[in-house]
Amino acid sequence: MILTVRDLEVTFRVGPWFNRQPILAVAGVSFDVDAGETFALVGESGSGKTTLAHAINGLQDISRGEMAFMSQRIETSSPGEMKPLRRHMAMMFQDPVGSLSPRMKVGDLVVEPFRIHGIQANLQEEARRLLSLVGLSGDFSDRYPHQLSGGQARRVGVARAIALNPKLIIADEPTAGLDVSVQGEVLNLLNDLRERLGLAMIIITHNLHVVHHVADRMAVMYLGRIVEAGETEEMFRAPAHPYTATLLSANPEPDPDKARNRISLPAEVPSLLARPPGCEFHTRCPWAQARCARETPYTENGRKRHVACHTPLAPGARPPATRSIQ
Amino acid sequence: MLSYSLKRLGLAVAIVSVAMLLLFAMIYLIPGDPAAVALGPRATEAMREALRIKMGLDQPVWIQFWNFFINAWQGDLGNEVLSNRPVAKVVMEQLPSTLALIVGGMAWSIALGIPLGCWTAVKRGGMADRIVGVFSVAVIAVPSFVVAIYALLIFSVSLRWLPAIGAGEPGDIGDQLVHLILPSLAVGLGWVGYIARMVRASMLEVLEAPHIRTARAFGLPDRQITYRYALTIAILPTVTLLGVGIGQMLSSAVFAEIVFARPGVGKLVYDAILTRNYPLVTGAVLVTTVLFILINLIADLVVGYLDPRVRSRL
Amino acid sequence: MFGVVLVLLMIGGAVFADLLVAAEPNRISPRDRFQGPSLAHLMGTDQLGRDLFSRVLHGGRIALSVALISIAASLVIGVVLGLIAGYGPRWLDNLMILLFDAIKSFPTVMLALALVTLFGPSLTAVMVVVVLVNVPGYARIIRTQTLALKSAQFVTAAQSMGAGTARVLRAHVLPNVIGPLLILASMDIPVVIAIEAGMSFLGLGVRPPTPSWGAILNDGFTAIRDTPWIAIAGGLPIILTTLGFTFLGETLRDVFDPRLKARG
Amino acid sequence: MNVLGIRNLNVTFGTEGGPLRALRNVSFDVPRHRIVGVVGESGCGKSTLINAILGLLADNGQVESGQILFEERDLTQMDSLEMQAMRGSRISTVFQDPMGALNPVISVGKQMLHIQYRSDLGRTEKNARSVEMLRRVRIPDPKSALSRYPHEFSGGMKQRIAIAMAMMMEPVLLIADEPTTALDATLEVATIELLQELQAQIGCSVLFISHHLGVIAELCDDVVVMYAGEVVERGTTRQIFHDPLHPYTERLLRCDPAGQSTRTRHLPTIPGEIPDLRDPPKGCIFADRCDRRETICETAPPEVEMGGHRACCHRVKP
Repeated sequence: MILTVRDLEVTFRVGPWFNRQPILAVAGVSFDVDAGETFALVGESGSGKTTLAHAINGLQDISRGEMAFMSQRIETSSPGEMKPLRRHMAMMFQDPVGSLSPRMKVGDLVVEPFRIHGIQANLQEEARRLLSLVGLSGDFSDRYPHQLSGGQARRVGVARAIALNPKLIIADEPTAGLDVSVQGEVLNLLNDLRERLGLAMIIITHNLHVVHHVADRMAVMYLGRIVEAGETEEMFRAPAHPYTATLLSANPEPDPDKARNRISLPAEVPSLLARPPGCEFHTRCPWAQARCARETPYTENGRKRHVACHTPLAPGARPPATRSIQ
Repeated sequence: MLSYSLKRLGLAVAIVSVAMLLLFAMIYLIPGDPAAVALGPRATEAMREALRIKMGLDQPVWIQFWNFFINAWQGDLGNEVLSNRPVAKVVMEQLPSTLALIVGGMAWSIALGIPLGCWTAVKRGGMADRIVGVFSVAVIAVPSFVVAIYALLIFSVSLRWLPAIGAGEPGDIGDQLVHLILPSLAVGLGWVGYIARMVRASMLEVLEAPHIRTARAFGLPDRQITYRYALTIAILPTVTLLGVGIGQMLSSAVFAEIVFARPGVGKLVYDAILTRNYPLVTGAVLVTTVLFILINLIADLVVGYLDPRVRSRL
Repeated sequence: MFGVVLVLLMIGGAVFADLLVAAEPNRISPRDRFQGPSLAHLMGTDQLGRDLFSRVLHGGRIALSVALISIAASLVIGVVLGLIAGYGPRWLDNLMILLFDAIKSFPTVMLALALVTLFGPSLTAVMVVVVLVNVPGYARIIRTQTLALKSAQFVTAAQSMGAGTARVLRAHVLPNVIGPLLILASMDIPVVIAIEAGMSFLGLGVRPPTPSWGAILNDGFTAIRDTPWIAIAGGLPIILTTLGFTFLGETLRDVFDPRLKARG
Repeated sequence: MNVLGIRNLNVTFGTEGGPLRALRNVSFDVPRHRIVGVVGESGCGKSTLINAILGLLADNGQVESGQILFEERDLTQMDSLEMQAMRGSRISTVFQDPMGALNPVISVGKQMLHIQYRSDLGRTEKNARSVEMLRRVRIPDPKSALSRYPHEFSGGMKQRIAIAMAMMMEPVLLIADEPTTALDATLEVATIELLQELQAQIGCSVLFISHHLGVIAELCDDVVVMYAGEVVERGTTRQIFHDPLHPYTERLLRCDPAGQSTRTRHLPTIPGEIPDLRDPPKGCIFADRCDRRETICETAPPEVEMGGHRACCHRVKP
């Protein structure tokens, strides 16, 4: 196991000083990532998946829980202790162009990790090697980020992430803002590198189709909690949590004749400032029962498949015609 | 809105307090003995000592500051040296004349600046836009005292169209207004340019916004889009800017009052410096500073009222 | 273009003042007083018979050096304070902003008058005023931009790679905030020239007989009804220089940062 | 009967590097009561197309030739006042970004009132209509929503308000520019269902622009595939998705990971980039990225029709 996360909580404080309100952005999350494995965190906006990634990298203070990377605790590490850890844990951020420093040239950007960690190397040589690894010619060294297309900028981001041969890459929405015909290039590149370099990956995304093709295991997040986790194939075949089932059914497929057994959700996503009691999904869940509004479903934190629901769905279950609670 | 207003008011009080602290620090750091300066060279040591005690100069610094602070908040700025009248009273007597000058300057800048800015934004890229652009930059660049002297030279000395000095006969509004034209132009001319540019820039920015595209896509008439949908947003930064502008006009007013020999706070301070009347100088500085902070507070509250995004903030 | 030409003329005039006119700026010649413009005295002479053209050229030195020195000082102090406020802890930021706002709430000339009263008239006092007036503005700009960049993805990315505060500020923040500030500072040169001239006009800047545009303007103002050329000689270089630098600044801004809007 | 007919439309932008030919010989129809989807990736000219139809091209853009026939009248020949009369009454639009599409300082009710400025109804009736429209797009408490400002609504609600505004004047043609792109998946499907429902009730035609193949497949009757400013293929949704003729369409469909039901570690892609439209190639626009390129592809391909299914490719034989 290269990364373990246990009962992680991140709390933000919002509002004026005389009326600070705590917001639980990540509310007790546990999972493990094995060496060489791809793990996907799936959720819609506000599900806390990006905050979680920042916490793992030590960019975000946490309010509770434990994290260990390569057997070293993250949350208790000082900035000085964190630095060598970060050498082995590379991050890729959502915006392909925005995550590159606008006044630095590509050649300098990809070797930035060498400079930060004070590693002696022929930097020009390294830049050329890294760019060719991600399929960019050496000419790109002299370009600025704004002169790159989204796909090219993403490749530069990948080159920088693998610069120091990390053990783990955390990729936040690696296909965001890219055209369909380019998305595949980036995913294939990540897959290739993962196999060649034997690194583990955490992919954070809202795009389930992407997850299907790249992830070994996945976890679905809702309001800062993992509601279901398990093997990707298994979860696609038989989603057990109503939210997972909804997400899977909400993804339109490019086939006009495909039967659409869509599950539509009443109501909007609740505010993090007013978390519903009981099961937090019950305000939108088509299967919700009286019990769901009162009792919090038990969640098991382990490596095998787990579901935070009182009545996990049978494969292919359809929502009842009327909700039993309003 | 209430919470926003209270917060903004609290901030204004804090800024005034810090400004008082800074002013006190400056006075305290004056080289020399204020009592000696105030009494002149012929005073005896006993007289100086008596005045020092009267002025509280024998107390520890923080007590001196606390007294200064409390007195200032209560409107007591001490007495001036020459006639021993309360500084606050003397300054307040001169304030209306300066305010008239600033209101005049604002009138110029708003009446010319906003329409010019709007017009050039709508007709951007054209000849008129370019001419107004150069004009704006030019009037912003040239200092107000040069404008004042050249205006005096042209309109009063050479052409003899307008009076050169004074504020006009007391009670005769018409005469006072005639006397106000040149000084207020000197104070406000640069701000015509500032406001024209600001309105133009924010109009152009707003006209690019997606919601303006929506309004066009719904076929709303151009006039309504320009004045109802764009100007109402573009005017907000200009209101804030006007608040800042008052401060600069207060500075320009000093020159205008000296050049045109008008009564006012600026002339008062200038004369006080020449006669080394320190309490009057610091008192007048404090009054104008508080006035400026107050005007900025009002400008921010107006913006808050006009912008529902601010208005609804908790 | 117009701006570049004017600025070059002014700088050239100031640097080569001694070569351009034979007359010494401070040589008093009572016989020649109050002479109108002529070939011998291009701009005429003043109440002491000093050659105005020579005084104007030498006045340029004062104006330019005051502007450059005080702007450079303001820039250094402003950038450092702005970075501290923007990247430092929240309470320090609030405290510094309060201080900046308080300093900025003194009307410039009022602050100048107060300081000059306290410390006596001198060029140093003028420069202190300029620094006091400019630093809060510069620091605020740097602070706002730093705050915005603090949460920019490329800064977070640098932190995620293990970059410390010093490297983040030096390699990722400063290069992105300094450009716009330099352009704004170049546009402040005419403002500083105006402040120096204004203080000297009030007799609170340079000590006589040092030539300064503001002092010449004051000499001219005293005698404005009879000998208007002295006032014109004092005002003209102020107008031309401020115009020149302003147009130059506008051009610089359009070239380097088209999106930077007129400052509020 | 067609509501909208685009005929050989050419649009050019003046740029520093020379004229950029953003749309070249674009032709397609929007028949009455049908939903036509325009699909394409970035740089295909989708937004230029919308702006050309609405008469809102940027200052440096110009319709060089061609016609935009709306109810038999050519929009390219109309002056700005005539166009203004069309927009909002006969043609309505929903834009991509729900956050910025509404004016932040004018209340929702006032904005809905302003849109009805052409109507003879009184103020109370107009407001009643606004409330009715907001109710139909399922805004909770529509009456009080009138006095609220855009920032008080969530992104999904703002997009529904924008749809209510667009549908309020019962347009003949609704143009929807990526209306669901900025929304989460669960909100996306809800918005599509809402659009379908309102379209059926009002009976308008819809021009639906999207890069999302799944959304197009689900919502549209006909599909127009655009690439680098040209229409490369058009037909019914079934024709396009089940029997694509143009190599670009075929490969685009293959690229979509949603289309791969079996798990693969290697996703198909289209290597290369779109050509520089300041100097577009003489022949087929897709040739340099096409894996079935032949010598004949250096000449411009004709549009070939087979039972209403048209494609611009030399390989397609009628």
